[in-house]
Amino acid sequence: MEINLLWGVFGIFVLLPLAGSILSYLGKKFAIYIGIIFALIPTIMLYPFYAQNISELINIGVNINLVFDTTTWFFMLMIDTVAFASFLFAISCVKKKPEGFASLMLLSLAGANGVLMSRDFLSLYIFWEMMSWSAYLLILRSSGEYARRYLLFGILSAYFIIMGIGIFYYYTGSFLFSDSAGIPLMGWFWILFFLVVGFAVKMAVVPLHVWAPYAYSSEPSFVSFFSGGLSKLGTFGILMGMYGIAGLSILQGFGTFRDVSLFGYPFALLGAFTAFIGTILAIFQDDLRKLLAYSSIGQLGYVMVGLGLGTPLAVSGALFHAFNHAFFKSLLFLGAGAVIYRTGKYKISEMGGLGYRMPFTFLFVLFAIFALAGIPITSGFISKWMLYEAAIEKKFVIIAPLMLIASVGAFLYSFRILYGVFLGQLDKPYENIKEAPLPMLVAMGILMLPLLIFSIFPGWILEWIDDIMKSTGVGTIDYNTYSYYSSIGGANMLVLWIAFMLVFIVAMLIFLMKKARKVDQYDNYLAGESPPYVQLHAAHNFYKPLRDTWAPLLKYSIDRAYEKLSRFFVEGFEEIKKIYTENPQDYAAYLGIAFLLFLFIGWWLL
Amino acid sequence: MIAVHPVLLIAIPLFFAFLLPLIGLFSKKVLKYVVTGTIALNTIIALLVFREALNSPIFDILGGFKPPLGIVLMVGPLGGFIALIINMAGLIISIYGMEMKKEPLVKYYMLSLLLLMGANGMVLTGDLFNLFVFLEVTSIASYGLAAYNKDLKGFEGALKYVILGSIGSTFVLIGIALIYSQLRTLNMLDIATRLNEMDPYVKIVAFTSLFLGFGVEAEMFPLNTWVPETYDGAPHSVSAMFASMSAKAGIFALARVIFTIFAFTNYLWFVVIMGVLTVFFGEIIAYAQRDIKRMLAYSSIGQMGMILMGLGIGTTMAVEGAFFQMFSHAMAKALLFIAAGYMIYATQTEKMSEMKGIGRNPLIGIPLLIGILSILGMPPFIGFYGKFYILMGGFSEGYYAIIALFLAASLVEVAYYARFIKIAFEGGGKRYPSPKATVYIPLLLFAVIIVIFGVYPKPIFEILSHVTTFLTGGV
Amino acid sequence: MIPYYYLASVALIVIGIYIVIAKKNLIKIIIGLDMMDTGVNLLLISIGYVKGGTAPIENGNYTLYVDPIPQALVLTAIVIGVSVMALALSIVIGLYKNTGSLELDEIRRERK
Amino acid sequence: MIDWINVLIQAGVTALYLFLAIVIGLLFLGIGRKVTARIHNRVGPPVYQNFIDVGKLLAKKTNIRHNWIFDFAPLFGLAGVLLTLAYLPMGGYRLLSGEGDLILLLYVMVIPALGFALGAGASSNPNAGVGVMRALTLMLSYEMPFLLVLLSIMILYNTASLDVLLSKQMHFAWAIAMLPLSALAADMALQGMMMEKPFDIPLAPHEIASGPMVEFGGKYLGMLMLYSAGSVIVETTLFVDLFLGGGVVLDPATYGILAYVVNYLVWFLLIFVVWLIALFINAVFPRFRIEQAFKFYWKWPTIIAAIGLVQAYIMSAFLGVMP
Repeated sequence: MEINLLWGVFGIFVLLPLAGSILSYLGKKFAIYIGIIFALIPTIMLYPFYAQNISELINIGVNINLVFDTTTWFFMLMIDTVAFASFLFAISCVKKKPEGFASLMLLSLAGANGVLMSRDFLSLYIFWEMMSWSAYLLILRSSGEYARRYLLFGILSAYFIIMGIGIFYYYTGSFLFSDSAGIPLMGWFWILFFLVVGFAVKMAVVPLHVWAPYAYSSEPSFVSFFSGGLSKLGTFGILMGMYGIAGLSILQGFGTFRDVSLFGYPFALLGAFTAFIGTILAIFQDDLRKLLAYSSIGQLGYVMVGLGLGTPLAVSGALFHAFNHAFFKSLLFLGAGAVIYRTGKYKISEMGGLGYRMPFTFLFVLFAIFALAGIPITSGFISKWMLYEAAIEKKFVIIAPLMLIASVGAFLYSFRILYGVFLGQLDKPYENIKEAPLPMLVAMGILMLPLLIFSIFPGWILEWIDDIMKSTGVGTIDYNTYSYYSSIGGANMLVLWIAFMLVFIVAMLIFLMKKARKVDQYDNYLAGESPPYVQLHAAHNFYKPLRDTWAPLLKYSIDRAYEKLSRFFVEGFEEIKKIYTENPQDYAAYLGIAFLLFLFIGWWLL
Repeated sequence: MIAVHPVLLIAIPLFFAFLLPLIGLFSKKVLKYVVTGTIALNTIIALLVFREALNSPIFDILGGFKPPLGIVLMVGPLGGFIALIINMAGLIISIYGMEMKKEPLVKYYMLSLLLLMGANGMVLTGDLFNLFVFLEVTSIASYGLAAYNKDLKGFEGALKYVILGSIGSTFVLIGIALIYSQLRTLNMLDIATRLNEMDPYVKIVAFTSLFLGFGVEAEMFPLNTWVPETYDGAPHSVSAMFASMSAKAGIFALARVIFTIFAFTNYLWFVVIMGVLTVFFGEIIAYAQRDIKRMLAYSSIGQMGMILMGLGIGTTMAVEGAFFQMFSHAMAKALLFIAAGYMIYATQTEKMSEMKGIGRNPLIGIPLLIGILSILGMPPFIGFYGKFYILMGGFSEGYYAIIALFLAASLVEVAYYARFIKIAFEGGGKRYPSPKATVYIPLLLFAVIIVIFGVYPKPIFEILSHVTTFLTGGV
Repeated sequence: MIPYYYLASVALIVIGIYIVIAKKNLIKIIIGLDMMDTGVNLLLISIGYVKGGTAPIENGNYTLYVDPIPQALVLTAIVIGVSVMALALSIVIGLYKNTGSLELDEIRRERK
Repeated sequence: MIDWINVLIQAGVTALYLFLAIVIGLLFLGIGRKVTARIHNRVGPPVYQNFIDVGKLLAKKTNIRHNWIFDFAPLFGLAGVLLTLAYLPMGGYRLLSGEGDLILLLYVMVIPALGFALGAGASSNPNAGVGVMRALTLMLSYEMPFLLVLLSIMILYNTASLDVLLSKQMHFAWAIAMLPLSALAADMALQGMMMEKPFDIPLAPHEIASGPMVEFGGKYLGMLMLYSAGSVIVETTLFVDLFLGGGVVLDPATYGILAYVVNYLVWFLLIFVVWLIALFINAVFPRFRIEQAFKFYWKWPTIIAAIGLVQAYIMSAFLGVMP
């Protein structure tokens, strides 16, 4: 019975997308529709499987362990929903070889679900790599160079993970997470170090983030799944590594600093720096996709902080933030995709005024930006709140200000999107631009809902998170349906919403007292005197003054450091290449020398 | 009683190889079908032999002399497996070989059959001197094939191969002579049982000689210097054969030297170091290449180094990984060489930088991607299991630093393959002629094998469970 | 106590390798290879040598004869050596046709 | 079960407080104009001038709008500022401050600004865009020291709730006495927050024609004036609540209604003082450029605030001062 249930779950969440991937490749023109069906079924099937706890050891030569529990469920909820929305979005925008798109998307979805279900390193690694290379091929569809950068870092992460796995295997001789008894502390350190660093690459933690701005510049419908969905696997991996496999007692064994493990603290610090650097760099981007990419880096930095701190509040904040990020960042990428689809431009400064022509897109993006910036009428606020309070209640005076100032920076780049793309002057070429097609809007609408719902009822999601906290043994959090508390404060979302509604009605009443007449956009301070065509959209080089002040610091770039490093290596490779002189006599000499050397070593060994 | 004599695996290609000139007198067109048919027959026999060997090792005594004096073919499960791989790869490559146009075709087909026969013999034989003979047969066929294009590049490559190859075989012969001088026997199992009668110093010299001699064929650093130029100068199908047939035979011979004959356990770390050096230099220099075939050749060196590493680590897991890797590398690298052959034909250049958009044709692109992903060790392709098992085996022996070095080198491998994919799938290239059936059928066959056994590796692992006996000095 | 004929074979091998490494002329290099071969063959033969033994021809009159196996081996090795030499020389001919030279550095210069 | 009568009474009182706050804000704006004029040796408009202005603007017949996003500015501006006020304890009356803490307040404060920025952006006047850009840059500048100050207070008093903070200050000592350096930095930040000179860069009437405000007129401008009146109160009250104990001198628990009246008066006095200080600085300083403002804020106030933070950290973590 038990095993049947497990295979059922495995079939629905992993094998079904896999089958779908083959079917949709054969489906040619209808590939996307087939893809939607196969992405929808797992998403819907999540509902009956809530709070199931299925776990099975399977022997395929080595023991593997497939599990479906709340952690799996929670992560699947975001990844599958985001995948479904991305597919919906793709109906109208993926025209070039849709069968490749659909089958690869389903493949990476299957890989992602597989990662979430595995509680042993072997299946984890297999599914992880599957997800990784299908994502690589998806990026390859739009740019080989971006794909190359991604692949390098993707494999780097896989190799870090494999180092961790290997050391684990050395001590235990098993791949099961549960067989972790008897590993000495030093062993734990290296295992966790490699695992966390490996998974952190997926979360684009500075300084391993340089792939992200490029990878996130490919097809929008994929990128929303990538940034929203797949990057959460990094979160899952770190959660599993630090709290699922090792557990608090081992982390605390490294020594503690105000109840926070000395192992986790540096990673939390790194996360805070990531949040800061990602945000600052996002402010200065003019390419819409790059801006969102850097913002994604910054936001996942927050998640890293939470995971590193490891108090119940921090970890649940991290999970909640990951959840929010999945939805609002996918929504933003989809919004960006819709805008790019309509205008064909990537640069923020080349757009402008689209909000008047694409009102729904604008509203959805606006809501996502509210969530991103942490405006309290969205659930994005709550997760940020939890992370701040977690840092402040433990008096971390470096992490907390970095996070706080990064969130102020988030307003800056958010407004750059809002103003540059949707507000300001509508440029002539976009005079007759249409609203995004319906599937795109539906996709965005689906993604918006959780952000709204969980801002009023944070207790619902916190219940799931609390379940995860309990199962990983991190602790419990203090919450009820509408409100949530830390040791130093708390907030009630229902009161906020009611108060907001009331004051909004007041403002509305005052506003509606008088009617207003609508005038053309050129009827502004030039009083209609403007020549027939002037572009007066002030979005070019938007934060120039700020950029000027930051210039001495922006001079140092991690990207360039990597380029320098790679150039150094390539030059070194060219030098090493000279060993192969292409002269057979040298080669013969090598052979002779090798013989003598081997003999010498052999004798020395005797 | 033996149902199928393994000697057929050697006899059939030999017979048809010398029958070919006669057939060639009547019709040149039939030749290619004859060759493919021969290899297909061989493959079937290999399969039968392999099934037989799975139950119990086959000892086929030749010439009527009893071992240890007489020559014996001994086929264990692993030997049968490698023979099957070699024949299978040979079969698929021979389909690609059908499109060969350059005269003298008779000689090409003859030499390729001889190469197959030599490789088969190297894998199957149980006699040390016989091993040398088959090594030489393989080498001579290879020298001929390497220079088959009759251009400067081909001749230069062949010259290097000849020089290094004959020095290598000289070393092999020295090793054989030393062993014989001490033990008066050439049968491998016999040597293995009586090994401790040998003077330790002579043993070291003998081992070194054999190790180096087979190392030349197995592309071990620093003896692999001939590889890039020979692979580069040879016809494309021949490069594929080198990578998937003679190199595999060489590494299997090396494995038998290490495990069956000398049964080393305490000095294996030395093999690991040689392996990792091979990987390291192979991958790094591959990055610095501009020509596709050279890049593939160096990458082949890297892969062989990985196999060597797996052998050297010496745990069951790692050696299983090494054998799996032999299989996956034979398939994937043959695929890549055939694809490279098409690319060079279509673009009229070997420079990778001028192959823009060559992979955009799905008939080429998909097998190409599958091959490269398999080489990079991505699941669910066969390349994954070998790599993973070798690494895990290494970890369980505590070779952390070496594996870190290995992974760094692998990262370089990723870098250059990604660079190649980037160019191959870049938009805006010219329109290229679409591949002929003789090109895409082998590509797809290889790709299908790579995917099927990647998704369902269980049969292979069942075969590889015999590694345990192999490690303890069995067949 | 190492018999002197072992030394001779070692000397032959070393000289052969030296020629291969040092001489620039392709024919000389091949001669070097051949010398190595000869050295090894000598080694093999000398292993089978039994002092005072006669040729191992089976007519029943001898009790002391040299080990027949190395002789068989050497026969095979010589055949193989010859064919390798033939192929090597044909490759050299090919190189000569392509470049008009037998000197290794000139051929390599030609390449560039 | 919720006590609905109590809730309604509380809501009514809160509404009254909000109304009073807006009135006081308008009054303060008038006082500001007058005081500045006197310092400049001008006569200046009467103190009640702003009431007249707002009344006139709201009653105007002709109103001009650009599009629906343009309407966000007055709506979100006014609603947001009222919401913010509701979360600030005023004169010892907690309003909603028990239902949310400083972090919430910090983010609620953004709602009106963001709404305003959206409306301004939608006006398609480039000056508005430049103005908003400057405002946001200025925000990034002053938030650095201000956040450090907030953090020092939260760490020292070990609470993030303004309500708790007020009672702790009442029973222990005002934060200005505990953390004088932080108070100094906070006042510097306040100047930027209120966009008074030398930090009135976003408005800069002579450069960019009042920046974000440029396109608004009629009821739009009227509501925005209400918004700015409210935000004056928000900002001064925030400072008073943080450092001056919110003006709470008598404990309402013991003195009842008298305490509320006295506290309200003290609070009024205190915010007036804070406002006057800002006015004086405003009257005598020229305007920074935005780069200068950024550099200034990330240099001196940040250093001072950081020293304050270190002080708070040492007091709380090592000396064990636990208010």
